[in-house]
Amino acid sequence: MHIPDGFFPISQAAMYWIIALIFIALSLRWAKREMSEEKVPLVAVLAAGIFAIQTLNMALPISIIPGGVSGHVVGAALAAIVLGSPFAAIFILTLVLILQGIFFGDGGITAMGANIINMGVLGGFFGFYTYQPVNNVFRNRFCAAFIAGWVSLFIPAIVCAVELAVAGTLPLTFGLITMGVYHAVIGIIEGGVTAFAISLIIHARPDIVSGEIPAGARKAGDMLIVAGITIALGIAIFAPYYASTYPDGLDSTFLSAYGAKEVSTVHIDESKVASAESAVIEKTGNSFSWQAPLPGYSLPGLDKPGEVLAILFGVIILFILGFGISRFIARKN
Amino acid sequence: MHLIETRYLTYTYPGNVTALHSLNFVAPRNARIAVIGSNGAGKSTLFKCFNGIFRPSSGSVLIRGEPITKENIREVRKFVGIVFQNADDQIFSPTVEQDVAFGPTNLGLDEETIHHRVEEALRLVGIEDLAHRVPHHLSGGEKKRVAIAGIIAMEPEVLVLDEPTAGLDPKGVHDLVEFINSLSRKYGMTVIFSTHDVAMVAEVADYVYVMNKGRFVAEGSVEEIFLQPDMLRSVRLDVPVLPKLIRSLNTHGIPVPMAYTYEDVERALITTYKGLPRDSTLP
Amino acid sequence: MHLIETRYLTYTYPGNVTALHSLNFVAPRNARIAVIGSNGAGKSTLFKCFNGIFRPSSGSVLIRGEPITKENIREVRKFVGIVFQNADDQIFSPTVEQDVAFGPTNLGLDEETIHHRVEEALRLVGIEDLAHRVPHHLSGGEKKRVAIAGIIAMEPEVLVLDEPTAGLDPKGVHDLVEFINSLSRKYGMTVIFSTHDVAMVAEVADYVYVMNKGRFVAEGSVEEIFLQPDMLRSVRLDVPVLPKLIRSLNTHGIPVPMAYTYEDVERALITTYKGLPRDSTLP
Amino acid sequence: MIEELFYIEKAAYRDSVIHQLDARVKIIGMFAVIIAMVAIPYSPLVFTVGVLFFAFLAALWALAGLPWLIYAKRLLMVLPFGFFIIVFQIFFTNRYYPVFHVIANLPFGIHIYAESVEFAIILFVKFVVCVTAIILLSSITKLHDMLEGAGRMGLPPEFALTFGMMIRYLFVFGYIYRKINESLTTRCFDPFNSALPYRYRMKQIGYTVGTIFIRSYEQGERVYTSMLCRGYGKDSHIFIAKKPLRTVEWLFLIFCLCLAVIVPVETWLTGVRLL
Ligand SMILES: Nc1ncnc2c1ncn2[C@@H]1O[C@H](COP(=O)(O)OP(=O)(O)OP(=O)(O)O)[C@@H](O)[C@H]1O
Ligand SMILES: Nc1ncnc2c1ncn2[C@@H]1O[C@H](COP(=O)(O)OP(=O)(O)OP(=O)(O)O)[C@@H](O)[C@H]1O
Ligand SMILES: [Mg+2]
Ligand SMILES: [Mg+2]
Repeated sequence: MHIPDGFFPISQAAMYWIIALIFIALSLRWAKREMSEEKVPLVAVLAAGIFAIQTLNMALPISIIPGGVSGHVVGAALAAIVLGSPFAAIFILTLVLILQGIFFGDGGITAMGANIINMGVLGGFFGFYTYQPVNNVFRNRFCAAFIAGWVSLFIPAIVCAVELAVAGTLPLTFGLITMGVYHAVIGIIEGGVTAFAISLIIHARPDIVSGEIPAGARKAGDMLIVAGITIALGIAIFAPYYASTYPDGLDSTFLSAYGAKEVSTVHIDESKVASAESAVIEKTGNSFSWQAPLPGYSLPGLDKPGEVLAILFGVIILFILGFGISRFIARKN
Repeated sequence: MHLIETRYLTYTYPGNVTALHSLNFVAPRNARIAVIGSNGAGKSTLFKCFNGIFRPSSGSVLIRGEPITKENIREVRKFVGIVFQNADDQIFSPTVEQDVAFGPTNLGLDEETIHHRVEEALRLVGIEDLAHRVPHHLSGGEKKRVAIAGIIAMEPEVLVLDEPTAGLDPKGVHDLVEFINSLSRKYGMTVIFSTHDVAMVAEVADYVYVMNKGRFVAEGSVEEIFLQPDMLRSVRLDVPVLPKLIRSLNTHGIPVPMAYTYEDVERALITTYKGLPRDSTLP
Repeated sequence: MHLIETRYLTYTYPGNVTALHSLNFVAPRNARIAVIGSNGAGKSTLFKCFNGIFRPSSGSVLIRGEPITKENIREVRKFVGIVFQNADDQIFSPTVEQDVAFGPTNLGLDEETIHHRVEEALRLVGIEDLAHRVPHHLSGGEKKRVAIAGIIAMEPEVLVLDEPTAGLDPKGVHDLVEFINSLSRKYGMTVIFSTHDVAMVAEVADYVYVMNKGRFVAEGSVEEIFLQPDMLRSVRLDVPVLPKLIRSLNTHGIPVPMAYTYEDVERALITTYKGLPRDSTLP
Repeated sequence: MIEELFYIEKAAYRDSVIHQLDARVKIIGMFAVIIAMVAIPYSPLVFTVGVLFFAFLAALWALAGLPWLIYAKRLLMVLPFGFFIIVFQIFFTNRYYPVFHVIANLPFGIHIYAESVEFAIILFVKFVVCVTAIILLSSITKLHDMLEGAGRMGLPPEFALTFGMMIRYLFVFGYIYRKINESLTTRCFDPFNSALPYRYRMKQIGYTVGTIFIRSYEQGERVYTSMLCRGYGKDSHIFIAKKPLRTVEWLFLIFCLCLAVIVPVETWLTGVRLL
């Protein structure tokens, strides 16, 4: 999921950097406020730990997906849960990504903004604000950590595909399906690792985990957040489906005819998507001909990718609103 | 056929540090072998060659006469169990029981066998009562035992211990020495261990290899090795304090017969003093 | 006025583990004090109270007669230097030189003084030639010296060493014992150390505290402590092998006078066996 | 990757004219090359500029006296994700070309387009030049120098401090990780062993990660304690002395910046196509 340099036009890379910088500034504020003198080494050690975890990719049973991209655990949810703040995840992931980008060339310099947004910001926020409410509502730390881990990997992967599609360097449908399917599986590993790691840490050193809310503090509005996340996820999962089926009834049938048979392998997926697309192009004679049915929901000039992007942004805003409302309610109580 | 044999074993770390130079090592059945040497002599590196964690850069490692290959590596690891120096590296489950079960589970045994082995291993090292504890909160000596139990549960025929007594208190050392000796005596297990504690060598080992800078500079029975104090000192080691004392008494003209373990030394001194014939038993 | 004094010092870890129970400890000027005790007795915890890393849960710690406060804590840390058990915890800079300079730099000294102190410290522990090496690639004994140099460079008046000989080879232990004794002899430094190695206590200490489960169960001179073998055994410790041997000879009716260090024991045995008067010097 | 870090450091510890340059100059220089490369629009212009930039980087690599094998190894290490995207480009159309010409027909109605192949090569050139710049940068600059350089250029002290500590821990971590890995293999744990239940394998990986975490946390506590013992406190920070650039360094910096601007502009003006 580490996007290299050269896959974004410079203008978009700069835009992502600007957004990332805002969040980095916020995370710095967190660091100044929360990261007391004693916590500096702890945070550093956690950063080193996340880095180490990301190197564990060799040990993961990737073989369950034939071929495909190499994937690894990101650890954003873990960082956020352990340190008790999504900004901690942003802070730590920024450090990790700088190290990876500048020393290994894993993830680009210009693309680092986008990578920080995907893995740090989205991973941290979704990880943390999935874990807490789910834990509060269902009273199951293990499940909460699992779901948080899964979500914190899956959402960034989807967003990553959308970003690349907006940049025009990865066809949307193909990107969504490959990235989505692949990271849905890697997400299980991320979720499992997060859940087992959290349960071991809580078992062995309960004092480490500061993301724990004292028992009984079931917040009003947690349900709202859970619902928000569910909607976000639902749309994220259906986005590729929507994207692939929308264009043309004929093509979608064509696609699913092939798709139904061979969901298991990534490569075939790609090929049928390609064929679907090319069929569309041949029919219309122009690759830009897909028209948005509801122009109001799309970003100008971005057509199809813009649409999905708009929907995703909408969901995220919805989610943040839901979170804000729940916070507001909680404060009143 | 020896259980473990190395022939001209050489190992070079990726950074071009040659840690082992052409070693010939032999571990026969039911032996207790000590490998002693200063810091950085290469003891840990040697041990890691015994179960295929490191592949020889040249030379070979034979386990029951056969070289280690991709095919038999699981067999080899089952056959040669290594307990590392730092118990913390070896313990990664939420409870002691789960940790001990880790190895047998990986071997693909069925649940009943696993359960049986875990119980047996815990009993053997004497920590049945710790089964459901969190390993992180145990004391140094207890952690060490958990680490050993984790290996014992895989029922290896050769047990390799890297500095088993480091950081333990005297009672812990004493218990561990007893335990190692009982493994060899009762179960006929072959035990190979490294240590800096020369006094322990006299209590536990039958045969000693002395390492320095990746080479064996001497090997032999405990007596043969401790008869060479100059060699030992030249490799930053020393003769244990008791034989050293007897030797110094000898040079002062007091004819105390040489002895190595505490009990033997005590007897030697008493018999000498009382002028009794050497082999008489004490009251 | 004592350099360090604790009064009814009690310390409870956040998880409600009371590691120290009402301890009274005194370190006078130019003393060499050993704190011995089994694994988990609380030695490391006690040491961390000496320079304000842990605040007493009750009771007090007085440094040169004054309690530790926010204002004087830097002074205290300059005055009491602690070397931890695991050298890796203490070494974190890219080169040995930079690591040793870390303490003096934090004290806000000027560059020349820092440089001078670093050189002096490296010379004192005998590792001038390692100055520009990367600490991660040093051997166990060398790392230990770097850690000690890092503390010495701050020129503390009390040096606290937590298990300084753990994991060192016999030569390393010997050198360290010499070094500690020279610090006390030449520089009049007060040295406090913990260890599991009772033999080392006889060689280095003037005064001994015996700890068990967070309490002092005995204190006194080396002789006084080692005269109580039952007490020592009850707290998982033991009398060093040499005094133990002499005691056992005594019970067998051999009148060897009690001695603790190797040289004294040697002399005692020779005089006894040769029937010489006790205080005569040997040829 | 941690193992790699050791070797990268090793390359950085060599000595050459290039290695001796100030870290700031090297960072800005390489970033300028990367940004220039990324800024060029997706067009055949990229080829010429890419080749010229690559020649420049290769010259620096040679000047630094570094073995080419290191470069090859490190390039291979980071290829996968980018390569995956690049390879699949040839089957798709994109918005950067108005018309697409099919050059090959494959089963399932897949086509390969001439324009898409060109686009894939453009991406590849951009990707390789950028990665090469990074590999060069990290092979000629020590981690610590780079941090100091970044500190001098205004990296927030919170980042600088944490980053410095993180690098310190990474090495200790490398050892922890290696040891845990060794004891996992000693006890026959193989995450790829399909005979073991999937959940069990995941559980053990999770526990391993948790253990690495706990050990890192405890290590962090201990290191911090020992720092306290050596007078570390509120007012102590990574002390970064002012260091003016030498003339050579100024020249190098100006050269890099000019290169980053002039090469693309000149190529655009003259329209030279090397490929
Ligand atoms: N990963 C490594 N890379 C390079 N060199 C190494 C590595 N590990 C160990 N060495 C070197 O190999 C030599 C032997 O190391 P080893 O750990 O086997 O010694 P040892 O006898 O076990 O020492 P100790 O008693 O301190 O445990 C040493 O010189 C050490 O510096
Ligand atoms: N961070 C901690 N939280 C809770 N309890 C702790 C902590 N550290 C140590 N303890 C407990 O405090 C007691 C004393 O520990 P301490 O480390 O001081 O022992 P020690 O005498 O130094 O042992 P060793 O010889 O093994 O180093 C032990 O029972 C230990 O379990
Ligand atoms: Mg070793
Ligand atoms: Mg201790």
